[in-house]
Amino acid sequence: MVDVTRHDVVIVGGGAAGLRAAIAVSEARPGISIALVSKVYPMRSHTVSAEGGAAAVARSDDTLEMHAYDTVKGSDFLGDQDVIQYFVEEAPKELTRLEHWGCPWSRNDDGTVATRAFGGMTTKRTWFATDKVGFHMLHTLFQTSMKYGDIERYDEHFVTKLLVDGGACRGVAALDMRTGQVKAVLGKAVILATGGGGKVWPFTTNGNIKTGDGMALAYREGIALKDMEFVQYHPTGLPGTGILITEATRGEGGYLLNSEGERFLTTRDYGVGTKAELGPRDMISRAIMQEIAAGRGIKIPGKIGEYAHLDLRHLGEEKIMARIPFVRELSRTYANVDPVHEPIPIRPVLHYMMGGVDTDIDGATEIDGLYAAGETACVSLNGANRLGSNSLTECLVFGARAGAHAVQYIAGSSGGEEGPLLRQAEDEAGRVEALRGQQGGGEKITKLRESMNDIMERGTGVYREQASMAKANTEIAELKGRYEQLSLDDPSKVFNTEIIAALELRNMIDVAESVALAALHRKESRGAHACPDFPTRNDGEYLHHSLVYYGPTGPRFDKKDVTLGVWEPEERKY
Amino acid sequence: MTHAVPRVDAMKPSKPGPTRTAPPRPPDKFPGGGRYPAYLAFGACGAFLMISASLLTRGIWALGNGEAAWDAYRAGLGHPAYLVYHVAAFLGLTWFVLRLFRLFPATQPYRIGPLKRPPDAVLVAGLYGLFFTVLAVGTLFLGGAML
Amino acid sequence: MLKLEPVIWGLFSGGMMIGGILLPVYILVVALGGGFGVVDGQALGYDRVFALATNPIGSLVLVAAAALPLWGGAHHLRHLWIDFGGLKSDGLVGGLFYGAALVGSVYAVLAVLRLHG
Amino acid sequence: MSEVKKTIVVTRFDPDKDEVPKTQSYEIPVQDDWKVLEALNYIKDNVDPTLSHRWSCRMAVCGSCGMNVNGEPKLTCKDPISSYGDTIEVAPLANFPVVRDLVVELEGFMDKFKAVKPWIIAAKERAAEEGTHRQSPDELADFKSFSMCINCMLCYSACPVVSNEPDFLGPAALALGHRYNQDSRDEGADERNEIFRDEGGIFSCSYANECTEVCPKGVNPSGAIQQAKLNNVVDWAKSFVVPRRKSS
Ligand SMILES: Cc1cc2nc3c(=O)[nH]c(=O)nc-3n(C[C@H](O)[C@H](O)[C@H](O)COP(=O)(O)OP(=O)(O)OC[C@H]3O[C@@H](n4cnc5c(N)ncnc54)[C@H](O)[C@@H]3O)c2cc1C
Ligand code: SF4
Ligand code: F3S
Ligand code: FES
Repeated sequence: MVDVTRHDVVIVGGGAAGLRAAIAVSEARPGISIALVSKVYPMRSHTVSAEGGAAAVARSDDTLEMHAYDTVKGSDFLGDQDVIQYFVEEAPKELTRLEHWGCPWSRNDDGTVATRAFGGMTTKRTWFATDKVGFHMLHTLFQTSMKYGDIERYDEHFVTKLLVDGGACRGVAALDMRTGQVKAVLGKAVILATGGGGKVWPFTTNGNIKTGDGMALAYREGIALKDMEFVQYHPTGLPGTGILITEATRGEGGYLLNSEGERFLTTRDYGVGTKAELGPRDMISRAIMQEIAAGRGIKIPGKIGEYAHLDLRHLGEEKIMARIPFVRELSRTYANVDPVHEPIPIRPVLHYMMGGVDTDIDGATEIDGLYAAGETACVSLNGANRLGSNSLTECLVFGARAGAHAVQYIAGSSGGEEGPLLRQAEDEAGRVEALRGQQGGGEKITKLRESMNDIMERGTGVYREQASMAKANTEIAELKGRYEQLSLDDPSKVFNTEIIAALELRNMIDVAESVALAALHRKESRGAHACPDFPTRNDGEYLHHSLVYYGPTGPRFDKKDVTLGVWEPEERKY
Repeated sequence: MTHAVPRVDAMKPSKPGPTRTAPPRPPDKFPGGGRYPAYLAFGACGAFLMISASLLTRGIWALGNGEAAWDAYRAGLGHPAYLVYHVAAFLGLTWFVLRLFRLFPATQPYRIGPLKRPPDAVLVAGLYGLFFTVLAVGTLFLGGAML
Repeated sequence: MLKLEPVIWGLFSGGMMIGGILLPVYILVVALGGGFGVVDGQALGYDRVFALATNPIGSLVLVAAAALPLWGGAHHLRHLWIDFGGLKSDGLVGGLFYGAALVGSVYAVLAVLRLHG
Repeated sequence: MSEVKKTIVVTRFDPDKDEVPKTQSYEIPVQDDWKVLEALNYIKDNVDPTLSHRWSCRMAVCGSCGMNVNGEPKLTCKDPISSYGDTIEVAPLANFPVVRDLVVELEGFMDKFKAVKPWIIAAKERAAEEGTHRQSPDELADFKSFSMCINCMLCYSACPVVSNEPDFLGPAALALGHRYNQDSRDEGADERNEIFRDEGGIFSCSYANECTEVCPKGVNPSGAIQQAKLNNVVDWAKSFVVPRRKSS
């Protein structure tokens, strides 16, 4: 028999979205019992690595309408405008709450919260805590969450399956990494907040844990993954490791240079206009790739690939240390370059998934009682391209909203029988047990992961050719077959990280499958999805969200309308 | 790596964990490696503080007993054992104070009252200066060069 | 002992600083200078030293130099004891060290007071 | 890129098989710009998939990859492999019970972490509509450095008091408590100071300063604790003049 624990709300994920949801649930109804399940201790969640900032209107020269319009335009008109409207209204309140909880926001001399410029935003509206914003937000949320006695944590528990019965989700099966046992954590509602899946690609800013688990969990239960073709390449990652150099470097005045020392965003037309380095990420990443293609990339001796330079020298040591000290630490430690004296080598790097579990504005999914928020969800705030610093705020705004709605939902739900859920958990325990140390057909995790990375890099990079996308689709299907032949080496129970890697790999392959299919279907160029074969946007045929459904024999494609409102699509020029 | 005797309960959780754990080992370099000897020597200088302060008290007491007792106390200090001890104590305490002062700036808050704390180098220089000034002036004065 | 920690620590940190600064002077001049006979006998003669010690400032300096370092020393030695695994006997050993510091401090104060008749 | 062979000596422990931890050596090719973590990942991916260690961000901010490397607590994703010779010993953090291989038991730390009440304590909760507090850059700087802790626990691995006093709250937790005490938005200092003065609190710290020496993030827990001690002495002295506010 599996161990069973019972709660009211089960939250999967202890990043910004999961923690915010947990606090929201606790505040909405004190005494409610919350399970916070996370595969790492919450303060290790990848929110920790966000550097640049979180957006919300704060200055008197800014308006909610401007923030909304920037976001709509940034999304290449694929964001839902009702969602965006709600988001910009809640954003200042959420960041203020975080301030009340102790977040060490950087300050102006008069004691008000300081804001900085960010790509695609018309004015300074990105709140920051030097350049460790995600770190400070996450730690503030985690520490504050400890004050709420109703939150019971299941740290280092890896959720392997959603327990769904009678069309409603009422718990999860979680592998306790410490003991190697699968437990059933039951609740009347479940909120997925498992973050993104950058590790599907080889060169990414994302940490080891970002394997798209929540997306795959929902996908396998029949929920659509929405807008998966839109993955964001951040213009400035360190060569080799992919470690992020935040956009705040450009917000604070940094330049991008090519091998000729030319500030190409100002001298050539890449569509960013006078915004130059403060253009949106999709455009700047493409500009760098084109510079490299035109032979103006920089070669680093002994390394593969070519790069551009991010020059901060003119900012001076004092400003660098006051505003972006972490960038200096990272450049020194991981690129052997001191930005006070030398330009930093950078290149576009996979960063963020605009797509995710299809939810409505409340975070609700197609399955009753199942919610999703944060990077794992696609509430359609970001459309085809996210504006930097909107996503941390998104985690708060929609984490809170999903939490509040989950509480409302359970007030009206009568629950149901436990039997079927426990049987599912039992089956899942059996499956996990069989996988542990499985002597399969000789396929190895490392090999498969490399193949997947390779397929996705070739098929869904900054530029996507029809042929390479089609190839990616067939290759991913093949990979699924090879996964069945996986052989594992570690039969032990306690803290077996090999089986975790195997489970994560399966999740990533599912995510990859949905990305590849959605990408193939979008025969236009919009936001982060740039197809040389169809270089322009085609609102007539493609002003819609794409949906990919799981199927035992292969994925199924569908689409869904975009909610317009105030702003009709127009050409996206800066 | 040679590990000293494990201390079984360091960082023990309040509720025992669900699987058996290996007991913690003390810091790998404790006590003989890394920076530990300096720290332990620093602590051991406590002995110099206690002994020297007691000897000083004995002197004051002797002073209160009159000239003969004071002279006897002073003569006693000429004993080789005392001389050896005092050479060691002098060197030990000087090192002790300098280490203390070197570490001191890092223990100070960003602001002391309304004032921002001076740069570490300035603080250290000030404290070293204080020590050597007191030592020099005190020695000259007490030693009779500045009557 | 716990409730007294702030007091003891106050004495201790004061003791480290003051003891550390003052004791070397005493050691250098009286114990070593005198002991090796380098310092002129006159300077450390009874009359001069007595006059210095009974001067109000001199008395204060003496009390500080003779009493406070005891606390600094006791505190360090107690922690050294714990560092080598002596936590179990901390009550006893710590009590002994602090007790000694207390006795020593009283003794030092008395010794100085006595000079004033 | 030059590649050389190095021997990585790793502590292994599987509680279901091993009575006590043992070591296992791996001779692997390493690149000179690697961090120690990359060597472990190389072993995990290519040589021995049974090796267990924690890591995630590989950019020195998530705090999961702390281990003792050649006897010194290190953040392995930040620790250049080129700073070592041909043989590198990687062991789990000292002063922690070991769960498996390089994975240590964190629950004891989580208990201590929570014990210092690491959240803003205020007499009255503010509504979002009331706006943000005013906090000057100086007031921010009063606590900012102490808010930089990534909970990597290197400091616990180095502190001699942690080895001997099971109840010692330890450097990171005490620094965190102090961080909130120093925050102009917080009113919980009296409450926390009671915890600070209690058994295992700030006065157990013997100022070994190892915590500050090994901290990869410049948190300076040693400084935080010494400041807290002084604040408590002042607080104690003041309590004779003004009676202390009763905490709830
Ligand atoms: C380097 C970097 C810099 C960034 N900078 C910025 C920025 O400046 N501004 C901005 O707005 N955005 C930024 N972003 C994006 C933003 O940080 C993320 O989108 C956001 O933090 C995601 O938060 P989350 O709560 O959704 O997920 P995460 O923080 O990734 O948390 C996911 C949680 O889910 C848990 N989990 C996952 N899978 C499982 C499972 N199977 N079982 C149990 N638990 C599971 C994990 O343990 C973790 O607790 C950045 C992203 C990166 C990578
Ligand atoms: S204080 Fe420093 S060493 Fe200790 S846990 Fe925090 S970051 Fe790590
Ligand atoms: S190492 Fe330990 S003894 Fe104190 S100064 Fe740091 S906590
Ligand atoms: S892997 Fe995150 S701190 Fe090292």
